[in-house]
Amino acid sequence: MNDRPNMPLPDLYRTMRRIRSFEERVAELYVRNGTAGSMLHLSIGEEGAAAGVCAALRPDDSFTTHHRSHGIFLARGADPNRMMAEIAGKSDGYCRGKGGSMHIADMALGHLGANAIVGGGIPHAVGAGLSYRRLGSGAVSVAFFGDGAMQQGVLYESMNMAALWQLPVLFVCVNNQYGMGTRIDRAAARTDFAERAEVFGLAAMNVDGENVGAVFTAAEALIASARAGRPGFLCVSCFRFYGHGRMDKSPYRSAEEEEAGRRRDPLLTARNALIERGLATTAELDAVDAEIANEMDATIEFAIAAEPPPLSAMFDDVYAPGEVRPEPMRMRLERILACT
Amino acid sequence: MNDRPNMPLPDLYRTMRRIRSFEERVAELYVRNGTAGSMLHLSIGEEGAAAGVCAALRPDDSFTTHHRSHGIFLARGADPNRMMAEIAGKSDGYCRGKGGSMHIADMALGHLGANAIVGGGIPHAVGAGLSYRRLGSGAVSVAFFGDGAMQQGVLYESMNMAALWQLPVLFVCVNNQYGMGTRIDRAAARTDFAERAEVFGLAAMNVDGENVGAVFTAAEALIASARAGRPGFLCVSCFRFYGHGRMDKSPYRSAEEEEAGRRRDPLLTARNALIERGLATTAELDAVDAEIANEMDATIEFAIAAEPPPLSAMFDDVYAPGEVRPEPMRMRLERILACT
Amino acid sequence: MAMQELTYREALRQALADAMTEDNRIVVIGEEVGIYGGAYGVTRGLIDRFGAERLVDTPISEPAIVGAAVGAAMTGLRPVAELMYVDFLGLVLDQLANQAAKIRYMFGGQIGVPLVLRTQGGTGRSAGAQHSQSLEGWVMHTPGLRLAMPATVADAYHLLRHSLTLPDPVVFIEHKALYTRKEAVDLAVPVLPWGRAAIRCAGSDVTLVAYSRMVSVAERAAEALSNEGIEAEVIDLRTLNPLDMETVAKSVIRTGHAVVVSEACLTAGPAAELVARITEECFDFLEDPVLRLAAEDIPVPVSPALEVATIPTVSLIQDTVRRMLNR
Amino acid sequence: MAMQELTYREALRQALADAMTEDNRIVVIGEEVGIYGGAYGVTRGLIDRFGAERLVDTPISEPAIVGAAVGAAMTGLRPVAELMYVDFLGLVLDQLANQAAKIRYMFGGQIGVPLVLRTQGGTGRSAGAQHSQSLEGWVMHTPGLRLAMPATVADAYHLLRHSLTLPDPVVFIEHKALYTRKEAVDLAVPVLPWGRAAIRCAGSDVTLVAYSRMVSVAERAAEALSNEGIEAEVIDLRTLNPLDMETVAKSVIRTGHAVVVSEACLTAGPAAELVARITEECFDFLEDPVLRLAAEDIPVPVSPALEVATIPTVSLIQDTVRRMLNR
Ligand SMILES: Cc1ncc(C[n+]2csc(CCOP(=O)(O)OP(=O)(O)O)c2C)c(N)n1
Ligand SMILES: Cc1ncc(C[n+]2csc(CCOP(=O)(O)OP(=O)(O)O)c2C)c(N)n1
Ligand SMILES: [Mg+2]
Ligand SMILES: [Mg+2]
Repeated sequence: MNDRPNMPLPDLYRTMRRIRSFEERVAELYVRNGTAGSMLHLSIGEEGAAAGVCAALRPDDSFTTHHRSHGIFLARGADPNRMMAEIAGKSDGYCRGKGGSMHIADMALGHLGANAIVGGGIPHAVGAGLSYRRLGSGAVSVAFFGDGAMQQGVLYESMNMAALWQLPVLFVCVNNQYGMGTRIDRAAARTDFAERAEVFGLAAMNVDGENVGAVFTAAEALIASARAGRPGFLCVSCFRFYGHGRMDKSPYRSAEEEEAGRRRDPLLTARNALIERGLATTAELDAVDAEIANEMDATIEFAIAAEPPPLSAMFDDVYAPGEVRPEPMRMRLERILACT
Repeated sequence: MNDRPNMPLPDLYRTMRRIRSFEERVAELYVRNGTAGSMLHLSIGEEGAAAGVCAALRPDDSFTTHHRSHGIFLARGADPNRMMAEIAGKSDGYCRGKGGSMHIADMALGHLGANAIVGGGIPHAVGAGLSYRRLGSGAVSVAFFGDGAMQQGVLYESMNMAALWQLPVLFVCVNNQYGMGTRIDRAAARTDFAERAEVFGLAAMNVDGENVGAVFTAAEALIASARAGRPGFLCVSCFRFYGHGRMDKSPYRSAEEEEAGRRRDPLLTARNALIERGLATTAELDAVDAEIANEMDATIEFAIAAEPPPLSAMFDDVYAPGEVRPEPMRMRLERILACT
Repeated sequence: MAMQELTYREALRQALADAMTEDNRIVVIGEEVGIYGGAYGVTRGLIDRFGAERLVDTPISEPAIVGAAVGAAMTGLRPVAELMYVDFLGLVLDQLANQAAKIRYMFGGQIGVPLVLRTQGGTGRSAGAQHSQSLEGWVMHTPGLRLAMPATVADAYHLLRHSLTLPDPVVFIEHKALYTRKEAVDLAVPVLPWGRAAIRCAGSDVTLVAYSRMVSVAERAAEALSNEGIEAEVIDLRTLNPLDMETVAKSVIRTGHAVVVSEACLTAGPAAELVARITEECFDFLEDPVLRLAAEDIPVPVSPALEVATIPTVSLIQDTVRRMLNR
Repeated sequence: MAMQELTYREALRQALADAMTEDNRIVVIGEEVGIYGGAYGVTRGLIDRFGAERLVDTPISEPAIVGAAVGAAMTGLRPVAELMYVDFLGLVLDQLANQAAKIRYMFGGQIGVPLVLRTQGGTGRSAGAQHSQSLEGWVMHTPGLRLAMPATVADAYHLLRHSLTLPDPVVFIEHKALYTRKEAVDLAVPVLPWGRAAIRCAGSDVTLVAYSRMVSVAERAAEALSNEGIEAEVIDLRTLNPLDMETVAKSVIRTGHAVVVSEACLTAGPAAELVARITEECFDFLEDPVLRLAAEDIPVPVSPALEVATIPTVSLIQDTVRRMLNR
């Protein structure tokens, strides 16, 4: 564990626990609710990346994320009730139930949106960086994505632009070793991803995501650099503890590999470090865990009790309020049939 | 000049002269004919890249090219008459006048096609490499493209695939310093393009395109490597002597820059080397030049005299012969109006 | 071969396996098509039979996947490129529409691009706006691309087999909600030729024109209408390029009424083309304007309550036909 | 401001300049939009007035250009992304159709994406299959995208100005053959509102519905027809999303005959939508099926002799109308 004086390890632990606890409940939600979106990607094992990077952000910074991003948004301070409600497709969700797990967003917290297209949100962060530079806001934008997106062309176009224009942008690859069933070494001949960013002119680092302190420290340095006009790239290595989605039992990897991967547990590592350093006792941490468990239990009840959006919401938000709206099919048919 | 014993410098000179001479006629064709496609991109200044790489290919190798590719195809042995006719949109052209300058192709010579989409032909070469590997043909495929394509995402996807699958593919960037009015340093923060390929796992080199011998030598090595399963990347630095297209007078660059660029003349450099080394006399080279000038003059006459494709050709080749054809508009209207 | 019970998914797998056995130029290229067996399980097990050289797992690089398939198709292979969701078409349309579709034409007929782009689309899993679309309209509007959209298990097999023999690029769009559809089929029995529409249910009062999943929705509507004494003819287009207007027109001329049912968005989609063609060719026989039932012109929301309401339903078809016929 | 002679190109430039002067959130992002002045010269000189921070020359990275414009639009700028040719749409449709078009909806109305994607299309320069297309159909089929296609110099100005005030993404497609079109215009005079079609020429025998360059082709056909005693009404749609069916239907109900003229390929294109809507809304008034004159369903060949034959001409319109009206 890194010993930077400003490293808030207890807070980082709490954040990571919240993520883990939330994600465990998401799996449960699906079983109990049945109505949630089918596309649920748990970020268990990746808490170090989410907590470490988000702790280094300023409130006015913004970010885009990929499909596996509950953890990142929670680390940013999301309300887990509204998140769970969104995942369940309910009206009280962040996106009124229209976006679901893969399209969650919140302008108030600078979450410019999760994305179900691998790589889709990356250039948006470049655009946000362009805005911040032009408007002189001093903010930084971060693009989070998975290792799978390392093979998407738009990443290289985006990194090139950010480097060329010296934008306040940080690219964060959450390298959980797998894109669905494909391990990184079956997706790329060379898997040192930082060097791919460096040759485009970015400040680039690889960091071990098991060590949330190291992630925080690296992110802090790269965000400062980005804020000063030298964009960065951070590859956080971690392990996807479970399958790609709900149905995936990961038959393409061995039990040994899974076990070894799950031993790289950022939560456990942080817990041990806190105790070893005398920053917390087991009992204190257990209390934190229990408190969070309670809070997260409540999110499911909240989401299940919440109302689905009314049918009328369907035609809202295609265009801005006041603009020409789509005509509902039934009305259209009514109109046509009335004439003939 | 490189001194490899197998380097056919006199042949390379002849090839380069043919390209230069042809391109000068293309400019003339437009003035005289008026009917040619409007999109004409001259490769004067880039002869070293075309001649050097193509001389290193085997007859069964194949390649795709970008929009500025007359030179490459000529270096491969194209019939300049059929090329000029194609550029003029005539029936005797390589593509029966339907493709024009930017879509010239010839399966007999392994030219899998020029492409008007920057980067568009690059993955085709990867696919060809996949075929050759699977069919065990021993052939190599080459993707030619400009420096502008260094900022197109599909290049990185393609290089990654070729490296991952160890395909017999060579990527050749004809780096003429400009994409339209944008010099490479306004398109990329770091312009050492070979390092961009290396981090994906390719054998990568930068070479000076003024020196056709050096290009040939580098291409030979990389093609041998690709044939053996290690794909390569070659960036040939040169200078686009004239504007991007016919109408472009290059106001975005200084007279000094142009002059300096044009001094990097692969043709002149090769000529001097031939004379210096006693491989040819001035008179001999003048004779070569004159012979080629005559041949190229004839291409214009050929292209102007050639017939445009018949109107009926319009509906051919949308689908294979024997498949359902598009119904011409007039016939369709006739049919509909006949019923009512 | 005798009758067997197969799912749509199994029939597709069988088609690939049979075709790959007969033609060893066929290779499948795509994300997770090999070891994983396909995101929707279509290629499951094929890698064990045909090896990793013929079931090529790729990086997540859609443009390069389709582009490589184009190059491979030009040099002696017959690639099946898999696009995991049709929603990703926006990443590959350059390779598909500017390259694959135009190469034969631009090069004056020198060469074709015999590739099959397999993909799947449609709603039904509350997967949201970027994983639930029906984008066949973009393909249909692109000359040079054949387009097949099987609605039945038998067609899943036969249309895919036939696609793998065509000399030009074929976009083959499956429906995610049909994979578990089961039918008793005899794969040896020849079905209709490529490009021919099927009459799934005969009727004389109104013609329902549909394709892909909407065929079974239309069939159920026809059944319900039949109980009310309205006989609807259900036509399954099977391919959208070519379009079998002969079969459609013959039916509409007889019924005088037509309703087109499509899961794609209404505006400028496939249903518009069908309305236009039917009207052009059957105008004097039409007692009412051809009606379109299509997806609402909105993105697909995740909330299941809303998702189901975005596309045509059995009751919408029923109501529309009833109103149309003034019953 | 008084009357002035302007070209379409100059009007577009003026619109950008006026809008940029009033609203300094506007930035133009694209290939060669700055120093070069635009591949078709539209932005020429603007960099001298507004600087390189507002006329942002980009690398040749279309997906990232549009993607960056999306992100910029969400964070306080009002970007104008320039796509040099509409033919490159296949590279950016993911960013345009999956991102820009759906963000407001997916995020439950939290935020919009007020960007304008300027591009140009059409035939006329024998530029071949990858540089001559009319791909507005793909855009029109995408809910969430507004779509404007100016046919006149005045509209080039006013529609672009208006596009730059809209809260949602607008695709703005110019026509390469119109840049040199010259008109005397008074830019201060208000034109029709956004979304309203214009009647370019009144007539009672037949309605010609067109947009972009086909408007002037239709106008010339109307003039020629008038000499034969046939009075054609020419409607210029101006925007394809929204579509002003009110104006169109009113005319068709009066004339009883409609012909749609479009430079896009026939099948599943914009003309199909218009035929469908007109038929749906005017069925009882139609004496003939609505006819479509559109581009052939083929790639655009380079040879000039063939290129001109791929799209509707004045004489094709004339012949069709004559036949339709039995004259
Ligand atoms: C453009 C695109 N291609 C494919 C998919 C299907 N898909 C969804 S997630 C995924 C794997 C992504 O891997 P990675 O980027 O490493 O993220 P992870 O799932 O590991 O978090 C794939 C292939 C998609 N959503 N978008
Ligand atoms: C995808 C795409 N974007 C933009 C263009 C327009 N365009 C044609 S050539 C060109 C410059 C290409 O530069 P480079 O790759 O260096 O080739 P060069 O012209 O220098 O040979 C551009 C921007 C295009 N044809 N395709
Ligand atoms: Mg991953
Ligand atoms: Mg260049």
